[in-house]
Amino acid sequence: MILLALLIVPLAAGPLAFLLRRRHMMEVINLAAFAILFGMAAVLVAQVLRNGSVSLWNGFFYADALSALVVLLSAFVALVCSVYAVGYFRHDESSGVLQEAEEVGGRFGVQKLREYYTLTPLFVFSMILVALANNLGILWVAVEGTTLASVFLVMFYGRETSLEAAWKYAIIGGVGLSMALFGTILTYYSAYGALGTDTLAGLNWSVLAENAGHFDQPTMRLAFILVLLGYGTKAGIAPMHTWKPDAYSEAPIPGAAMLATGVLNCALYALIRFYILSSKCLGPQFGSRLLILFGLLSMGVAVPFILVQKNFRRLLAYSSIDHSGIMVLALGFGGPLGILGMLLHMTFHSVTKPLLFFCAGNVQQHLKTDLFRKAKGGLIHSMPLTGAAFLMVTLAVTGSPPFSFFQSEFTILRAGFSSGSLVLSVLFVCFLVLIFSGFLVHIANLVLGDDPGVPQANMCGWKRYSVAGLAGVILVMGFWIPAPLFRLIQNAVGIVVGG
Amino acid sequence: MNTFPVSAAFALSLAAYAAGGVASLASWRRPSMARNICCGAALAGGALGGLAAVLGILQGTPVHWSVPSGIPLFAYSFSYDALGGFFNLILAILTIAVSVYSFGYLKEFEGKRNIGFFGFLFHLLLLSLTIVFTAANAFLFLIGWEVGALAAYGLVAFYHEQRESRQAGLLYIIMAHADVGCLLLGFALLIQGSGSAEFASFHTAAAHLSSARQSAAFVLFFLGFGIKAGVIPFHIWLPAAHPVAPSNASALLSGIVIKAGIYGMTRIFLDSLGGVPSWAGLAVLIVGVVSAVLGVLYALMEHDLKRLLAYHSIENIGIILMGLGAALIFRVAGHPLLAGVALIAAMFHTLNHAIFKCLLFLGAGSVLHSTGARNMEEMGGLIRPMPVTAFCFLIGAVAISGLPPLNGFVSEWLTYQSLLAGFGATGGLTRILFPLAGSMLALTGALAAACFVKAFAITFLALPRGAEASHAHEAPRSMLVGMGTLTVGCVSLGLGVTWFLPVFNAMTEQLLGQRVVANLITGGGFVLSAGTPHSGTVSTAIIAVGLLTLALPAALLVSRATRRFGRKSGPVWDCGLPALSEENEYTATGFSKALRMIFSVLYKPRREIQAVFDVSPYFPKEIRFESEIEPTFEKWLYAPLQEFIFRISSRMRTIQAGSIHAYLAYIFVTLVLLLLFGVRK
Amino acid sequence: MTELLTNSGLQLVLLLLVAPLLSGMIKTLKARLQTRRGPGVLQSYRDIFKLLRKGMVIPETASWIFTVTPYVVFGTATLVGLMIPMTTTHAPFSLFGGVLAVVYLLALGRFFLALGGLDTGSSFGGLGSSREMTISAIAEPAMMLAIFTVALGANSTNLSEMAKVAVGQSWRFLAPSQMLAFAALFIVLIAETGRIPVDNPATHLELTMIHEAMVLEYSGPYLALIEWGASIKQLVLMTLLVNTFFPFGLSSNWTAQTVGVGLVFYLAKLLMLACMIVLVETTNAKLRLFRVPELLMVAFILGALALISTFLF
Amino acid sequence: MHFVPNPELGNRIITLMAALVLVLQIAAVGQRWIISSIRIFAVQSFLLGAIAAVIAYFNQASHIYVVALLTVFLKAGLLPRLLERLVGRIGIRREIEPLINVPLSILVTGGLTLLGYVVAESFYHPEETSARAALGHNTLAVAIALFLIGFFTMVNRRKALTQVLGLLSLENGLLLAAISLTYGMPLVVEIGIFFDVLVAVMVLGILVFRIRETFDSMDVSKLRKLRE
Repeated sequence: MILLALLIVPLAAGPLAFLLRRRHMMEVINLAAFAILFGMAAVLVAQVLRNGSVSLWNGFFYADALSALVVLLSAFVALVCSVYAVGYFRHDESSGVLQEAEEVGGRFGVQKLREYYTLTPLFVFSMILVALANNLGILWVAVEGTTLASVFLVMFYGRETSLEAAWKYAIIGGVGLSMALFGTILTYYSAYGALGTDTLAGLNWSVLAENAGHFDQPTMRLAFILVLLGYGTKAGIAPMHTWKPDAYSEAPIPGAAMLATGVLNCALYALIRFYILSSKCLGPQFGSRLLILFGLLSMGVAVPFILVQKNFRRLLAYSSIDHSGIMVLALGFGGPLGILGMLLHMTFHSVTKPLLFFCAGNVQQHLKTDLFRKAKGGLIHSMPLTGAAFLMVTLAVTGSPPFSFFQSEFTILRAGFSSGSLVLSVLFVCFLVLIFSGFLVHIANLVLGDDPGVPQANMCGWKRYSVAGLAGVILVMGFWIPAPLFRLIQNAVGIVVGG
Repeated sequence: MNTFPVSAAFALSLAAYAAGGVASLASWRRPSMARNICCGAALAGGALGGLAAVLGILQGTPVHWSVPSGIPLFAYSFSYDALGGFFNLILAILTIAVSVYSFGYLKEFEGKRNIGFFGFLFHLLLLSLTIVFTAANAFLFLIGWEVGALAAYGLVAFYHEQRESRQAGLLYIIMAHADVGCLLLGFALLIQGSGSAEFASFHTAAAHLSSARQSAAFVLFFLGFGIKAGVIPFHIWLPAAHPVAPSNASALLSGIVIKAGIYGMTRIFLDSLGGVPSWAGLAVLIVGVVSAVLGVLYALMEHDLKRLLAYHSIENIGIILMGLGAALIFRVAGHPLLAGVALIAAMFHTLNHAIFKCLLFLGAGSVLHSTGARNMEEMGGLIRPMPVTAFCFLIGAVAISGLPPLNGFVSEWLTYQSLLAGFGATGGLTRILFPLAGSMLALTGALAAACFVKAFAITFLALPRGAEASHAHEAPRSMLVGMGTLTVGCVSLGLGVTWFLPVFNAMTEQLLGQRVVANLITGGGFVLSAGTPHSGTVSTAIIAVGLLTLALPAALLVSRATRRFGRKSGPVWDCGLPALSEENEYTATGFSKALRMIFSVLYKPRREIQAVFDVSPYFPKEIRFESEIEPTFEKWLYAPLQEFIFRISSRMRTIQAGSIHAYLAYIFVTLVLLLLFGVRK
Repeated sequence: MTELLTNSGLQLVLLLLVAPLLSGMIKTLKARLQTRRGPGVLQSYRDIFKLLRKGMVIPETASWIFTVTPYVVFGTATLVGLMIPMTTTHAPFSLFGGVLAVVYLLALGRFFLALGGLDTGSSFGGLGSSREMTISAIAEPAMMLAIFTVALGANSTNLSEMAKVAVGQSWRFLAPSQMLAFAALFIVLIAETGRIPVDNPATHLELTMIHEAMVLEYSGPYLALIEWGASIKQLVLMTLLVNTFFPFGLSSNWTAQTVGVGLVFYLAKLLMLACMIVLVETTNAKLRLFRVPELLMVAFILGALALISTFLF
Repeated sequence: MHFVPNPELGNRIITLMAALVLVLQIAAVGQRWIISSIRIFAVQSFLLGAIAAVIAYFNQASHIYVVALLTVFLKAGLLPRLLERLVGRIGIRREIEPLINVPLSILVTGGLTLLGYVVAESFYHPEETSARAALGHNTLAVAIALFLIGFFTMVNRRKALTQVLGLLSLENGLLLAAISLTYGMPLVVEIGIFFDVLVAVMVLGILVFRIRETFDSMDVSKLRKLRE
């Protein structure tokens, strides 16, 4: 029942917001929906912890620890972003950016706020659906749904660059998802011989996972390659990452934050599901090698762009590429440690990344630019809270202790060593160090420095509290992970490794 | 004998640091309150930490605690043993002195800078150092390590409005992160062997490591800790970072933070790793020699007082490494007694350097506080307005130059002795390296003396060279007390070394399985010996007494003579020209000119003289002289590396050229390649 | 204890008396060799005595460092003298400081002397200090290497121990390592005592002087102390040379007779060494300052060769 | 009465039609007129619908009829109509020169077809001599080739609209694979996929229109403001 409720709440909230006239009401609807969603996600976690898995409609919807984790993270991200969005769009409205966007948008531009508050719940709905769908085809449909909903978010401001970004996003995403679909079809085909059913259940993951040992191996190999490329495109793994910087730098900040965390989680979730099938069918070696290759490639590709970067919002995108690379690498290293590292990393990433976006958004809204050159540094003088949070979250996101990424990266490194990939682990650490250096140099020069004489930022409470609150959560996460959450993660690890 | 409340004192000191950090941050709007909280809590924490260290060392047996952490993967386990206790002792001494000093020093921050945040960083640094010295778990160790680095970064970049500080801070944190990277890899290697992150489990795991892995672990840890300690060629951050921090922070940075690297090496190489490869000790020794000699040579060319001190930190780290390297070699060669002496030399020098370097930085801080200048060429004559500071600085200068009877001499003496012993204790050509290292130590000592003659004389003696220097005033009393404490430390550790040495008994027993201090003390407890009865002895106490007794009759003689024949004051002879002015004085540049010429192969000095002529080419109106030395490592190692990385980066950046066709083509090519890969059976 | 006191007392007297004598002797010998009459052997005593009876002029710009320096210079030189075996192998303070302490105590004296030179603000003082610290710095490694060669042979840095070992094997000085070490130390001795070809003790010409430039502002009793200290330092270094390499006449038991015999031998050895120094001084011209490092480099190489030859022979 | 379908015959028909689809795809690569491209796509989709129907008929898999109907209705009817209207509105009819010229493109296409067969070869189980395996083998090769050629079109063509067409024909490849390999996916999935494709085309259509309005051009190779 909870599964249905989880889906209905966002699905209902979208159209409801569409019907409303006043900005205030739309905000309330969104906030309420996501608060409820988060609460229900917690309930789902509790149920999953108690029962192992929850399913509905004859296994059409299915939630085990892995999906519960993704649901929880998606709900968390949605909630946090919706809180921030209130402040963000009010600022946009008062500074006239929204009106401008509406003019540019021409006849397709409905009232912009409504567009956002309607599409976001649908976006979230697809994310939740990704995690809850048992059927791999439905999973694909849901991932495609996230893309479609988010294309509008990317072209939200209607600028030339937004269109460009949206086009690239849509086309590359479309190609990627076609590959994923091809992979899904081939998976179905490879299972066909073993299962021999034409029924709906033939694509259900829970069924497939049980029989994966008997799948046709060559088909599965090809299927995994296609799925890896397909969902890898969605996750922004190099060399399919190219849409990311454009999309992230054009979407409104809350949307970009959800893209960078929620969608990434969904894509990786899908990848994990297929990875399980592939390693059961082909043994872990085949998938691992590819995953390690792509993981390291992503990190390596992110490095030069992080070292030399003019635009702080694009910087965030490259950081996201780096992180998806890390997670894919962790999956590739495999073993209980690698998976644990990956899921921990996913959790921390979902908690940490939004703050990075919020800080960047505050800076951009205040200075009306996203270029380092124009920002001139010395941010700490005009916006102390954002500046401090920006610096802190930069450290967090680059894996500095005591922040929690250090735990996951340490675990991943251990996994790398125990999987015997010594040289690759060294490379991993080198990339981490380089990325840290590049990132910190940029942000430190942005935040610190002499007072450039910019007027004090006047931030409303929504923005301020979401930044401060999230910063608090991140700080606490460095020292304390709630026991149920960790248990959930461990159960999920169990599913991936042994289940 | 578990009766000492070590854990209580230790926990309280941690709590004091933590509370002090949070409280000063919380009170940042009220500067004077923040200042009192910051300094008071640090003083309390330092005192408690010192108590814990003394009790811990007295107790002798290690104490373990394990605190469950909020992170299920890791445990916070602490172990208070002799080695950690000793470093905590150093930390406590410095903390006490620096926090007393800061009462006065931070006063000028009021209304200008955020004292609350300074206090937060300061306490964070102290807290993390304490954790590093007591962590018994790789994870906790790394957290403490990196948090310390972040706090230090905050302190280095504290004057972030200045570009220099920002750049130095970034250089520092990048290097610090690189060292964390090395440590991560090193620990991962050990953890993989042992299956646990506890230090205790490394003992057995290290024994089973293959020799290649053992070597890899050694290299990784040596890199990691070496960067932290600032050994050459990983030193470039140190002279950039330490000078730009507020002086009380610089004192801690040079005094104790870089010693964390020494701690780490000692802990890992002697304790955890058990057996290091046989060449490891030699590598440490050679790196030590290079660091010592080059460090002091670069220091000589420096005219910025704090940068000069920073370079001396590199030199002294080198000296410490000589002792440590010798200890490693002896240990592998099976001479625990000699290893003990060498270890004591290294550890004692660590303590001594901490004390006098902290003292010197505090002295430089007082000068900076009073004159606002860091360039020695603008100082001069400060001994008159600032007599106490000058005296303390002089003591520090004598101590760091390794001159008897102060503490620097004692530890250098012990280092010499262990190096000499190496000649007899090792075979082959390596034995030649020991006396050669000894002679390089002599060179280092003599150059250090030259450098501190320059530093002290140009800063404090003769006539003021600038307006700031002539309006200088003595530092407030609390700052003097802070420096005074350390001055007393320099003297008493020098004279009372034989009473202090038993502190090392527990440490050598723990690390080398043997108590060696009894062999080091003869002659009724006054005389320090080098371990064997005939090897060599020295008594700083007697030297001090002897100096006084011999100078006394001379003083009587002179005073009688002056009473009879008069004593008057007159102008300095200046070749008959009227009135000596500050322009006639020897400058720091001039002082080091001879050495610059002699070591020009190394410095590759560049100089430029521009003369402005008015009427006749024989009477220049103005001469501008510029001289700089080539920063070898920056130019030949780091700049090319950086350039390489950036060149590759800019080349790679063209992949994101904005063309969607290119983007699609990447995917297409990948797809085709992978399809071919997938088809292959 | 009483032996310690008498021994130190005796040695102290010896130091204070012989040092100026040796300086005077070198001056006279040098003059004779250059076919000048020169001052008498006792001239150094007269100088010191005269200076002690002069009034003092203290530069206006000087601080207390200027005042302390003469005592430190004098004190360290004398204290070092007590650590070195002179007439017997028993140096009174041998237990309290070996050869390392000797080197470093002398360095302490030099440290303060250099400070004293800079304290007045006069360019001469700075010039002298700079040169003095430079030359001593590059002389130090050579000196240490040479000393180590001896110390390693004796397995001790304790000077009495070293002398005892040397006495035990009288002809050891013929070993190549000892010869090389001696040569190295001899060069260092020239440099450390400010002799031609490194420094010219007889000149006040700004281009050439080192030691004299530092003490230019000192006068009266202070100058006396400094000069006296310098001559004691010279004596100490020469003693170090003669007694560690040529231990003839040194006895390992301490009686009136052995002291007497030792004294005779000791003075004779000193005289010979003085002759060598004089010979070097008269046959060489002073080197340019930047040639000095080359000379000291030679010393360093000699020291290193000495060390290596302990292996070979 | 029962007409027993002969699977052998069915396979022949399907293979033939699949080959036709492939030929059309290659023809589309050489095509310069946008309208013709759209029409080729429509015909191709219609053929696919026919293949689906044939499969449904010969294998008595009734749910594939739905797929066939949907294909014909959506891909051969609705989508081309929508696209044509779009072309009419933005008034651009002719494709500009592709990045790789036509002869070379066709050569590449041939290579890709070969690749499709190579890949499909790996699935071929000689021991499994059933007709179905052989069918799978053949049509899979065509499907992969379709997919790759569609992809190649997207890489090669400059116009926004032709990229959309490329994407659509690429998806036709998927459809072919789905219906011929596994006789279609489960129906819910199938419907979901169709729905998604429809929405995707609408979204892309909006984008194409907006790009045309904003940039006065449909040449996406000019969209190069966002870089690095």
